[in-house]
Amino acid sequence: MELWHLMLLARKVGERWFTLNRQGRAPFVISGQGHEATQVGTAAALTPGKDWVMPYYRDIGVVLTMGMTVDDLMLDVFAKATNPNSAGRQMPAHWSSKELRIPSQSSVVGTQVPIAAGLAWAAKLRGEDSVAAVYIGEGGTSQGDFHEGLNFAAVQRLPLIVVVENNGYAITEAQEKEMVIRDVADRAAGYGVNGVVVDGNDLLLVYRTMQQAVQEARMGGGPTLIEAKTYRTTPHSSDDDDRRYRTREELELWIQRDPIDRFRRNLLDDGILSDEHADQLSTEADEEVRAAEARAAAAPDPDPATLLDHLFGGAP
Amino acid sequence: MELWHLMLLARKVGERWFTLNRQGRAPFVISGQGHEATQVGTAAALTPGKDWVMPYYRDIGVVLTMGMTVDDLMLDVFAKATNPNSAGRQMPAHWSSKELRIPSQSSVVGTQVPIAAGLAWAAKLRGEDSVAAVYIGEGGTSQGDFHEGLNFAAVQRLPLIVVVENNGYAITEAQEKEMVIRDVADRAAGYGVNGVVVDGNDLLLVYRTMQQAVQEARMGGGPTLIEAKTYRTTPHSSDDDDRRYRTREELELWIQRDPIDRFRRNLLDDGILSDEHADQLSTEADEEVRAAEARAAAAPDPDPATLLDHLFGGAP
Amino acid sequence: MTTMTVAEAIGSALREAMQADDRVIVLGEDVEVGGVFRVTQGLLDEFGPQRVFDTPLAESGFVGAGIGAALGGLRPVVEIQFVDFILPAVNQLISEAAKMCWRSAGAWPVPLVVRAPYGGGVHGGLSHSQSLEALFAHVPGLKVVMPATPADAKALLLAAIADPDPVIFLEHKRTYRFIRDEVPDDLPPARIGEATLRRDGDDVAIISYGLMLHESLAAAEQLAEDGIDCRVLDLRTVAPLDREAILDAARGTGKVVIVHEDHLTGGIGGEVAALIAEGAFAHLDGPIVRVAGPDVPAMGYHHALEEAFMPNAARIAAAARELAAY
Amino acid sequence: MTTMTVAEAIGSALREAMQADDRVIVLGEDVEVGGVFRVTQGLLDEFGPQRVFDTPLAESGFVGAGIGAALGGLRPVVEIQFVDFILPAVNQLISEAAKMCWRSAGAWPVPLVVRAPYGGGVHGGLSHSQSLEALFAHVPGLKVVMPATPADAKALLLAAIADPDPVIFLEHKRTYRFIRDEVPDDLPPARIGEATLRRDGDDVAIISYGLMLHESLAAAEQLAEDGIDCRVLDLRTVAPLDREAILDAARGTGKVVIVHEDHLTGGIGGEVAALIAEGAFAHLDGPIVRVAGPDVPAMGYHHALEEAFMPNAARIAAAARELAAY
Ligand SMILES: Cc1ncc(C[n+]2csc(CCOP(=O)(O)OP(=O)(O)O)c2C)c(N)n1
Ligand SMILES: Cc1ncc(C[n+]2csc(CCOP(=O)(O)OP(=O)(O)O)c2C)c(N)n1
Ligand SMILES: [Mg+2]
Ligand SMILES: [Mg+2]
Repeated sequence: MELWHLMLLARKVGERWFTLNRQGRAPFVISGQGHEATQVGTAAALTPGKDWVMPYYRDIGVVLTMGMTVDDLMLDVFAKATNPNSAGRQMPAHWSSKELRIPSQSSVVGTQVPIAAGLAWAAKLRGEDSVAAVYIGEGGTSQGDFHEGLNFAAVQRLPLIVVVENNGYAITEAQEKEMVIRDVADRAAGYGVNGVVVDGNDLLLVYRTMQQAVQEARMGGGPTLIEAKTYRTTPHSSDDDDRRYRTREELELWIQRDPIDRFRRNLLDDGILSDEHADQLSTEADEEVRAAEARAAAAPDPDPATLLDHLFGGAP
Repeated sequence: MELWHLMLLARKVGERWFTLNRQGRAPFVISGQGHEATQVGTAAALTPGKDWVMPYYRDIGVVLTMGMTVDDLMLDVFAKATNPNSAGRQMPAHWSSKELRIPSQSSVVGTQVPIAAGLAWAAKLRGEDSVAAVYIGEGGTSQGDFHEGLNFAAVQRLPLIVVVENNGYAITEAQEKEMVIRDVADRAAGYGVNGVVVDGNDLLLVYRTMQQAVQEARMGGGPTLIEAKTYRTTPHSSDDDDRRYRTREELELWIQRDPIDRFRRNLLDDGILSDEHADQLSTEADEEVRAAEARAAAAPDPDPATLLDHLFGGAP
Repeated sequence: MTTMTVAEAIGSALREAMQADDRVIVLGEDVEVGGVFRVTQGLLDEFGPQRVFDTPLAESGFVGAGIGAALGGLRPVVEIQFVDFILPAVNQLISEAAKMCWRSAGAWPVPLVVRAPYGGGVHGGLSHSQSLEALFAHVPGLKVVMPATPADAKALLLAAIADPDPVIFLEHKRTYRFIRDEVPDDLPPARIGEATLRRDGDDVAIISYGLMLHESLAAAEQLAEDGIDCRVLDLRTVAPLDREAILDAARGTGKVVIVHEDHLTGGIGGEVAALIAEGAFAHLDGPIVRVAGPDVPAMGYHHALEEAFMPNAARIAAAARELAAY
Repeated sequence: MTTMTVAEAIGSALREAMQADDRVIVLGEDVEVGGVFRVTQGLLDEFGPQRVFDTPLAESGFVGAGIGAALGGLRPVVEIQFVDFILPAVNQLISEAAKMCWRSAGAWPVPLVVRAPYGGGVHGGLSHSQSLEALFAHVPGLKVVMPATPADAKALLLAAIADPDPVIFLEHKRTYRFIRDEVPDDLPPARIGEATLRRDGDDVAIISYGLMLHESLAAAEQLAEDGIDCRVLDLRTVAPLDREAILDAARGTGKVVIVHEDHLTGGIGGEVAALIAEGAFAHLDGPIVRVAGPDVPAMGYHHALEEAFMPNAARIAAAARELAAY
């Protein structure tokens, strides 16, 4: 139930971001519509503030589940001074939170994997039983850093979980242009790491798979690679036009498999949710997003006089 | 027979290089004693001047088989102006030959794999049925460039053969510090590439395995990764002391498996070679190396006035 | 004579080079459908999937493959989606492309072109706004070209593709559609390493390149109204620098302002200032002034932070005015 | 007071830092047995395999892991076997380590030290001789330290480990055993970013760092015999530069020679010259002269090619003598 609500919120935030972009109120947006089950399901198996998380730019669902608020997200899309991620310095969806143990994310695809291995290793050395989870697209696994980071973690048997959100495209490039193999999870064996493929639109399956990987990692079992097959039902970002490279039929097919509708049907079938309640939650979510938006719009913009601040950290 | 002779020559050159270093006549040497069957066996399946070759610093046996002369190698160790590899600009064993289609090699481990993929791709586009062969140690497969280069070749189905000379160590680091898996060849599956493990001290097996990979590549079958298990019976280079990290017993064990002795026994058993003939060839090889050395020692040193030359290529 | 944007000029150079020489191939992320900036649009249709193709998301891998293809007899033009993402490929460029010719004593030149959009003013934030020319201009064996106008973009890209050596070809994102100008149909060939005077004047020399050339020209225009005559030099190539043209500009005015968008410390401006301070010292009538971005990792995403970073005509004019009064 | 080589001083700093703070860990290729230069020898025995360990041959991977470990609360000291092999890790250093603090508005500083031997004169050829400081000194968010003496090597490495930000710590290979000097037992703490005057004089200022400081001092010695008094400034840190000390040296002499082993174009010398040409112009009595390696990819392996590359006391003295006579 709670997870369904998180998926719903993630969806509404992503949709609203795109609307704001079309309205000319946000110069750039990128989001995760279609990926919600993968994001919420994996993040729900982590412990906020204890486990390290390196979410990528699609992961609105991950950061909401870890504890960022809708307000944070609306401050982010407006690049407000008070947004927790970067105070308006980075594009939206470049996550960061000290309390939530989300180190600041860059746009550069790949670097995250070795960094996450380092986080896992610090946790291990310091005797914490935290894990580190890093998120990446299937295209991103072509980067050398994916190889080097996963191998490092394997050799050191680190508590690292690599979640590959496989949506079949890297911007305009279909998976066949990225790799010959069908399952990215096949790469795990080359490092002596366990690789698992899951239906990324099946919330509970994703959750259980992640939970097991986290458990193994906490017990010293080393890294796991989880490949979640999913689809983005939007263009890559507000700068993209996905009609250039994929058919509307394909898109339609995946909209049929929508993870939020699917879990809603499960909840209905199990009698946990009623149609009325679901609709009500959906309306409430809309309202929550719009209220957060209004507050965020009124928040202060970054002061250009602060541009030079924070080049370096505090005194040693 | 000829292959045995090439192995012998390679061995003698490597040994002589080390002697010259101890005598203070060569500031640095690195060579391939113990790897000869892998080097000669793979190179013998290539066509000199047609196939592209990217040999690494151990590959005295490869370059001899492709057609470099003992004179070239002795000029190289003395960094003479007339050495074909770099005219004294690079350390010894950083191969280069325009005629032999060996592009200039750097010390940097890993970069060779994408470059070799590019060579294979140029050959394919130009309609040549050449292949590209690239050589690397097992430690080198930890580099991101190994991952990116092999994946590139796989996606484009390029005629690339990656030969991994697995000698169990990356300088002082035993294979377990480099990777969890025992067979580097297991990495191939992650790219949809065929991976083969061979006994790298078995000359004919190496040769046949390479031949098949070359054949497949020429017929459009795409890349193959060949992992040859072998051992270096010297320190990593003249700057290394291998007693710091491996036992004399282990070394002794591998000396028992010496690829040159082993093939000599085969040839003796098959009546192709007699003990006398073998000894004679060995003496002749010694003499050849010493004669080349004498000629090389007398060759001109690089002229410091040429330091600025060749920063750029000729006129467009 | 055709009027084109910089983006169109680059597309047109690619098309002509590919028509003239079938060794020329184009590769990079998303280039088949035209790339993020539509610069390669239409090439796939015209030249086919053998010569125009998408690569996996792995810059070191496909730049390395470009080096190999160049060694193997092709003339690859590699597109990096944003120059910020060239960083994974720095090892291939510095350790291999730049050094290959020298270390083989001339046997293996590398005729590779790496194109990349750079610069800010487009809401790119940290990783879609950087200027990285100084990193490559410092590397012996690389040439670094940064055109400011459509005609130069076209002529210099053709020169880069014909060049036997690795060329980093940097295209300012703001100029792609913002700068539109005439390009002669019989464009004279350009020479890499040659600066050009965009405006003459005796009081102050403004030395610049890329987008900042246009801000410098606008500043010169403003200053002319106050009776300050600026000479404006467009470097066009930042490696190798056109030493003589730089020294001439300094000697002819005695006062120099150097302008770049890249942040100050370690930028191209330092090298240009040093050349002048050594080679034209006797002619100097005032300090050598640099106008550049501040020393932060990049401009911020929010437009207020972006504007606070970018040098502009007003800042350039203020610096030149002060110098003129020195 | 103990007499140490630079290599010993670095080993001693590592040991003391690890004793004082168990967050300090050491990793890199072959560090367990002591590394190629035996700098880390003994650390494994004293601190165990949790805190001293070998990494796979993958610089981007283990520098990235170092960044992660630093974010996770440790104080990693990463060894790069030769600075030439830092190039695969440039993306991690520039895109991540350097920018993390700024882009998170101060939330995520990265207390990482990357140690690497650099420089020539040891038959290293192209890939074991380079000086890459200029590449990193240009990057806002990185600090670059280049000690010349055992005492500085020790004090500055301790300061680098204590620093909240990423520090590239470059150790000249020739100084490892070649430079031996006294190191006080109660070594005063050093500050990153502070230059020091190694010799006073009024005629010419020689500004240098690393191995070249020793050549500069030797040149000053020779020139003193001819009555030319040189002031020798040791930068010690090339990012951030000690602007005031540089301007003071220029103001106090009016004549400046900048010396580095790295090749000329785009090197630290350009930035230093530019600072002076802007900030101390009125005090200058002659051109700003740079003595540096030539613009080739690196020194050659053959000793004749190596010598032809390396700046030395004779070349520095000649340049300073000519400048003194200007
Ligand atoms: C190193 C690097 N190269 C290129 C880019 C430009 N880019 C941003 S996202 C992207 C595609 C990523 O695809 P994938 O990893 O599959 O993730 P998805 O966006 O599909 O979720 C590219 C090429 C980048 N951000 N970083
Ligand atoms: C990028 C890079 N990092 C480090 C080195 C230093 N180095 C030279 S050889 C070597 C070990 C290579 O081991 P392996 O690949 O197994 O080959 P082997 O020498 O055992 O044949 C290392 C670390 C290098 N040359 N390049
Ligand atoms: Mg994808
Ligand atoms: Mg090995």
